Amino acid sequence: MRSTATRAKSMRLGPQPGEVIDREQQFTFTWNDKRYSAYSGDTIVSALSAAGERIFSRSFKYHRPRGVLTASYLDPNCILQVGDEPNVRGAHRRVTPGLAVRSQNTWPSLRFDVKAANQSIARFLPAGFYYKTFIKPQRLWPAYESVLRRFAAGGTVSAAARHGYFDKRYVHPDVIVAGGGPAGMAAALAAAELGAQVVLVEEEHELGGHLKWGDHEELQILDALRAEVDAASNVEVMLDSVVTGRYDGNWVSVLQRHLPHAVERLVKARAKSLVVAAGLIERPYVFEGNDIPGVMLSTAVRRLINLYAVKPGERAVVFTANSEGDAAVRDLQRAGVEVARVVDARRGNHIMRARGGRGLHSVDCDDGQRVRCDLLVTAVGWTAPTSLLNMAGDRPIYNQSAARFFPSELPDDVLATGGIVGDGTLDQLIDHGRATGRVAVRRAAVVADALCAATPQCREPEKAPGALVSVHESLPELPIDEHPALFRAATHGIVDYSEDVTSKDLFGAVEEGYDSIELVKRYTTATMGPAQGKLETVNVAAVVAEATDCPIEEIGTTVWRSPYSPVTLGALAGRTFEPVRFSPMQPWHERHGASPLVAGQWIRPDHYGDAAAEARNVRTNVGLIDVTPLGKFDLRGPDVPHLLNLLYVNKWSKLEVGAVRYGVMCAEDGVVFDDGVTGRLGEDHYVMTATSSGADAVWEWIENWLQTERPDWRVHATPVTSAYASINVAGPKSRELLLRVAEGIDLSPHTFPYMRVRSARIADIDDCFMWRIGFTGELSYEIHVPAAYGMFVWETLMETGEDLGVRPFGVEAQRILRLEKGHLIVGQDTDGLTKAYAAGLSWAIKLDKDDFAGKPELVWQSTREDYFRLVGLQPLDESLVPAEGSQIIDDDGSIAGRITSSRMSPALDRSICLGQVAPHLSAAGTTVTVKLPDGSRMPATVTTQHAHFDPEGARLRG
Amino acid sequence: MRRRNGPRGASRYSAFDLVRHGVSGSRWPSVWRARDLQPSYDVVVIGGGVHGLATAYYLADHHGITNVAVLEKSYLGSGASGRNTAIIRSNYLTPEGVRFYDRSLKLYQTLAADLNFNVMFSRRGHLTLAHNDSSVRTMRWRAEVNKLEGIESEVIGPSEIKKLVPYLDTSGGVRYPILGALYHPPGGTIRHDAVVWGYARAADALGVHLHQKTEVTEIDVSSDRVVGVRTNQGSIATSVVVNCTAGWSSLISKMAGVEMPIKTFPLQAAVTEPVRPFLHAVVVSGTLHVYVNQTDRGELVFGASVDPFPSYSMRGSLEFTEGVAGDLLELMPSLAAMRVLRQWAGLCDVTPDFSPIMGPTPVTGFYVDVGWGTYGFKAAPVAGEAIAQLIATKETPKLIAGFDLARFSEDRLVAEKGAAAVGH
Amino acid sequence: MITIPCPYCGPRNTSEFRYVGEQGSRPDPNRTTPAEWRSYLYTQSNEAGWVAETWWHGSGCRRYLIVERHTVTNEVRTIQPSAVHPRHCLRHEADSGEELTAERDPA
Amino acid sequence: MVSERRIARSPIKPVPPVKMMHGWEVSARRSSRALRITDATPLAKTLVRAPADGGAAQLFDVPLGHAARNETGVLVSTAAPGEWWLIGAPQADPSKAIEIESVERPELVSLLDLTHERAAVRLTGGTAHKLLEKVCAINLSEQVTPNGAALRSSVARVVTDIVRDDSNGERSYLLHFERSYGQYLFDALLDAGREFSVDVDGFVPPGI
Repeated sequence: MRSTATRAKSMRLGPQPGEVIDREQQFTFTWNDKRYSAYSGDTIVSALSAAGERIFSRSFKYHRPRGVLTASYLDPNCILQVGDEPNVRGAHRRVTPGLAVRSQNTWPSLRFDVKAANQSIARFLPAGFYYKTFIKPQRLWPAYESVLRRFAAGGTVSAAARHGYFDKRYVHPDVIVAGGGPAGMAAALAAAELGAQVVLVEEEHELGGHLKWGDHEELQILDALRAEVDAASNVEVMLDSVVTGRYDGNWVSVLQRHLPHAVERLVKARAKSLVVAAGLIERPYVFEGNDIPGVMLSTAVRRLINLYAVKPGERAVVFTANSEGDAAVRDLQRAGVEVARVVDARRGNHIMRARGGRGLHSVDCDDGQRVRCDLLVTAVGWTAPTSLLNMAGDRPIYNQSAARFFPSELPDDVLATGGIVGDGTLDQLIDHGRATGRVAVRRAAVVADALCAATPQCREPEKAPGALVSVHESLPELPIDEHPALFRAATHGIVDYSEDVTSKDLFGAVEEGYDSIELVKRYTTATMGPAQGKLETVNVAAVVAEATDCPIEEIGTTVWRSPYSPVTLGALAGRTFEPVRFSPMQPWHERHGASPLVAGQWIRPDHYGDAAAEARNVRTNVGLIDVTPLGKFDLRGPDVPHLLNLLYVNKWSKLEVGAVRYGVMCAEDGVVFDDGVTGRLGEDHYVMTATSSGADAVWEWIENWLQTERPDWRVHATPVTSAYASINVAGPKSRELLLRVAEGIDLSPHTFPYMRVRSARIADIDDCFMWRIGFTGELSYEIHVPAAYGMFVWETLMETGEDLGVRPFGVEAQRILRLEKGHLIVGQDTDGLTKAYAAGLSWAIKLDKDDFAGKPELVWQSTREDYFRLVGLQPLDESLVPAEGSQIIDDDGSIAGRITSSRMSPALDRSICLGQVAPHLSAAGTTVTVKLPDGSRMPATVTTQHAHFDPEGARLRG
Repeated sequence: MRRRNGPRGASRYSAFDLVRHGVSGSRWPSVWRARDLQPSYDVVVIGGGVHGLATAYYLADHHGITNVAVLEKSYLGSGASGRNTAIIRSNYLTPEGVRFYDRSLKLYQTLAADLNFNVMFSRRGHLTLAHNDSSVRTMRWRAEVNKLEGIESEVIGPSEIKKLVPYLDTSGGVRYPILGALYHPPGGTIRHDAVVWGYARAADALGVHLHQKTEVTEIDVSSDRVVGVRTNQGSIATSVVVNCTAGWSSLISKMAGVEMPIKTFPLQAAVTEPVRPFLHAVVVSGTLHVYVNQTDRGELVFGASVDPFPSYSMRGSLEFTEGVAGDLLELMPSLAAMRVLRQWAGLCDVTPDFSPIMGPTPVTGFYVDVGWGTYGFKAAPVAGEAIAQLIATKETPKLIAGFDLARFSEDRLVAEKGAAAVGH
Repeated sequence: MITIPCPYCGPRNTSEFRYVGEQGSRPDPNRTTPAEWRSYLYTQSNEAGWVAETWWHGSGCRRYLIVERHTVTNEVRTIQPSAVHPRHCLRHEADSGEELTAERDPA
Repeated sequence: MVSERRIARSPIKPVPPVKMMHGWEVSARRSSRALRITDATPLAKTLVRAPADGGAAQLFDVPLGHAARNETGVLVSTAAPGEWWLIGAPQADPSKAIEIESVERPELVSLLDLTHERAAVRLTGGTAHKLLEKVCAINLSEQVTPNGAALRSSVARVVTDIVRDDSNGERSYLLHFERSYGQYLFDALLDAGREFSVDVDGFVPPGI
């Protein structure tokens, strides 16, 4: 139902000398479902303005119609919805063929918006009004709130929106220049001439800054500068990009928009020097009606005319206090706009208010005259965007005669040039830029030398030609022009366009006692909107100064926070790197329908369809489980026994070659943090295992002791987790299976008994080792095979054992089996406060050892009785499995423990548990009450030991 | 003792008054008054944040102790009170924690009426997502403890989660699949500045002196008793000092010669540009260390766990926004085009068991309300109420008995440790 | 992001390291008192200024280092191999979170 | 009879066509693109650990942060104090390259064949450093990390040993890291290389 819009005559002008549109390439796009045409190079707003459109949004609170204000990325009135993308800066985003653009937050339409009714009750809704009402009755507040929420500004995100390709990159430039205006380009060129690697970042689509809408001479200078930049091979130019932040260590973030291969890219730079050449932002003027469509800044008018050949209006009043305003007058006349009146602040003339509804129709001047017009241009002065400098620790200082803020103190690695530090002629700007560029290089050279000296790989720095130039070049001072201080007319008007905050609101806040600028901002939300104060902050400070009757310099501005310009979540996230780890047998698991279990970084088979059946098969035949993720450490050296004695609570001095022992590790607070087995392969050679999730921590723990407490010990600890494919062969028929594939080893129980380790050749693969341990409670051999052969050995075992009924089993079956056997899992059956005694590990703790991690805490705990204990539990109702986390409660209903593990046991055909219980409930035979998640209660009995199945361990010793 | 018509002396706020002022154009009275620093006060509260102001308010309102000074080195609420993400919940792991935070939640629910200041408490529902079986187990554990304490709290599955937050990717085919969540309907958000201003206005109306830009430089202690406080604005004689200075609390305690098991970590947060409301619950992921909610203004406010190393810097880092954006998109991939507008940091006083330290110290008259880590804002009303009671009665209220300083040397750590989710 | 000038690898981003704790010394486990031991476990200076800390260069040389850092500016002054005793703190004590950071490696 | 079927596999799925080479399953694909990525996991990799300032250190005579080939063609690199990686052709025993026995005790010297613990990937081409810059924060300029540089850092959040090891004048990096990350990191590198149209090139011995 799209119809080509019927609208006012085209406002497109004839060719302009500096225009950025390509009249050869014309295409169409839609605005609120109507089709419009645009030239390549047009922004959404320039194309719509050329078509005579003047209203692009409705304001946040009063829903007042809004039109072009700055015609730049900052324009608070030109924020639009483009397809799935909310809050697109319509005066910056270029039109592409078929673009679907909509106005945001308007109902039923942009032209007629019901919420505009708010304007009529505006005086009852001062800033912060919501703090004063909806207080009672309490129960109605949710209803009020849902209404307030409906007033939330902004576009819409669709749950179906696609996550495009966002990219990232690191760079290490000598100099980053933020801002591609004349000063920035000059700085980049001067730096490049000295051989520096330079990144030049410009927010707009072309280099040039204000020269782009300059006169004939300025355009010629611009062309020359651009040609130089193009020729400089060591200058990387980033257009439509912005330096979004400067962080500690001159860590600088740059956002690149609309790249060929990516939606956006976040560039992270370790900059040796940062040159800020952000130019100046024209400041709006505060007066009644200053947000009526048709009221624009002089730079907006000059952009529309010179860059996009768009006539901004028919009859204009210009309120000017500077040369930019005067130039705007010339541009308007050249564009055939009737300039009805020029109100010159330098001659003491002012404007009072603008009148109009959906468009401007007249302006009241302070001489009482009312001038009919559809365009009011203001040129009242500048704001220095010192944001990046503030992030570097600078606190800007207000200069009265220039009526703007200037940087004060900068660190060595941050420099500033251009309008941000002064005025002067174009030549002076360019000279200052060049000088700044040269100084930046020399400071970078100092940093580079230090870096190189500290970096072992670094070549002796070949001295950059820069070093030859006189080392002590001081930065020239730019002149600072006087400028009338113009912030607010005799009338009240909008200060923050995106928040709909007026100067009257600010006066009100001050009168109420919100007496610092921070409090005023928090109370009124001024400067909290999409422009983050770049347009508004100085006006806020000026109005607060006026209201509190103290000078602006005392009010100061607030700290500018990063980012300098909004950054998409996509760009910040980039290609999120989430490492995942696989065992060598992963392809086999996938082929055999394993359901994946995410265990930290490891992806493991949870089960292959029926965990209970898998567990049963282990008890009756033989099963294979892939335990590769088990943390493994190769320990070598004569002092390994000392290390083991220190790390584990139990004793290791007597572990002979070929033996394996279970060990428990505690932190210095006595809390159990990991467990595993360690086997002695040779005289000075051991292999230690740790839980897969604890492996990293255990290694750091080992190194911590070796490097700091016991540097004299001769031990090498090397992680070998990935070096071996680890396969646990478990079940009564496991020996029979291994007899068929293992060579050079006697598997008979007396020569290779329980808790022993042997090296062997398995399935024709050398350098394997295996040990007999019993996590599952069955006769089992855990074999460790050089990883590249893991798949081969696994498949060989599967084939060879087919007649024995060999089946794979997953983590879930293993959990069932270990619970039947009563083996605890650290972090599940214990928690962040469970000390070794509480975990029921008293049998392992050897307090007579001279020292071990956490010993004092365990010595003290050994004398106490008041701690919860881990016990085995069996529900009286054998068919009920209490969810893990179910609470155990005392007669008075207070908490006396919890279920830490619970399963239905296939071997016993009954429910079994481990749980932590209060001391008075821990005695074997005690019946405790478990409260189930559904609220019901069930009795369970404390068992004599943790093991529910084969407590004597006959099977695993078999 | 609670009056429903707000504090004595303060001007009334109501829709009616709003209209009256609108019509007459008359001024609103000042929210609080600037006072001269007196040479002595009965109680000196250090820290003009929500904890300090609440303590002062309850001292005056519940116990009639009004000769109280609140000293703030910057402006009221300039510290963590104005920098947190203002999420309220009571679904903690231990009975002590649950009871304590539940009292706080109840105080918050009626705070607007009590203070006659709309603090915009918004009951949103609070979801803590679980991405692996160990998290699910912890969620169940928390839910069961909560229910025993009478708190609405339940473990729910992906389909129910999807109903509550349609933008979450519950497909399961991702790096961090959503296996379940702890759902806590009473959880929600509140307007942090409003809480600060509401307490300040009410305390001021009751006669408490609020001193901004007043920085404590020394605490005078003589024979293990507090005798006074020195500030950049002058000295004060007092026998009772309360330390409510969060990130700076170990430094302030040192001034009184009290060592604290506290480390100061920055906690960062960020806000996006506003979009139309689509996220109505508070969403937390402990595994990913991220939490997010959407304000009434339409902004997404999100945060993570504390920075990886201690610091007093509030400059914020790029790594934070990078990390949290990645985590957020892992949960809600359709938000990639939303833009981060502003980031900031506050300072957290983290203790070894992630639980606060409240009560007396070895120095008589020197009380602490510190060690809040990332949970301080949630607890402000109850902490203020309890500390006020402690000062007035000289007896430690049962509600905070377990949070004493001595627990660290006596091996009585609070069990939130190890299972204290990044549950903001 | 600040860099830490590793004496073996050169200056590297902090994300390659793990903060362990303030430098401290371990009491004699056989003579210590509860008060002394628990102050070793739990109490650190937490100064706002220059502090000597232990860091682990987990993504680089895997060495423990003593770093002198200013906790307000985050400036790093000196760095040396960790011959002296650091605090023996496990990774999970460095962050408040229910999951160990073992779940996620340093960037 | 089992032995013929014995196959050594890399954690990285080989791009077809696949062939056997020294008992390893490798990709036989050949590419002549400007930027190429090769799964070099079959390379023999031995780790030597010994005091940084002892006899073994003198034996190797490679300064910390650097790599060099010895006369037998084995690449010796050291990115951390007291650690030397010896990397040689598949099925070779690089440790033969040095008479470790000659180091006198009590100096503790450990020799570990970690061929199976490591996955190895080689990136070759003029833009190899541009690809790496997207997943690694190290300064890869000629100045800071010239040919022969050896270092360990984080690559796409995996701890990785990086050796700048140009092959006949062409820029080249040899990466090795814990085997279990193989497929993940290979995919991450391919993704980062899209921009530079990186192409997979099969392993050709000796490959070092």
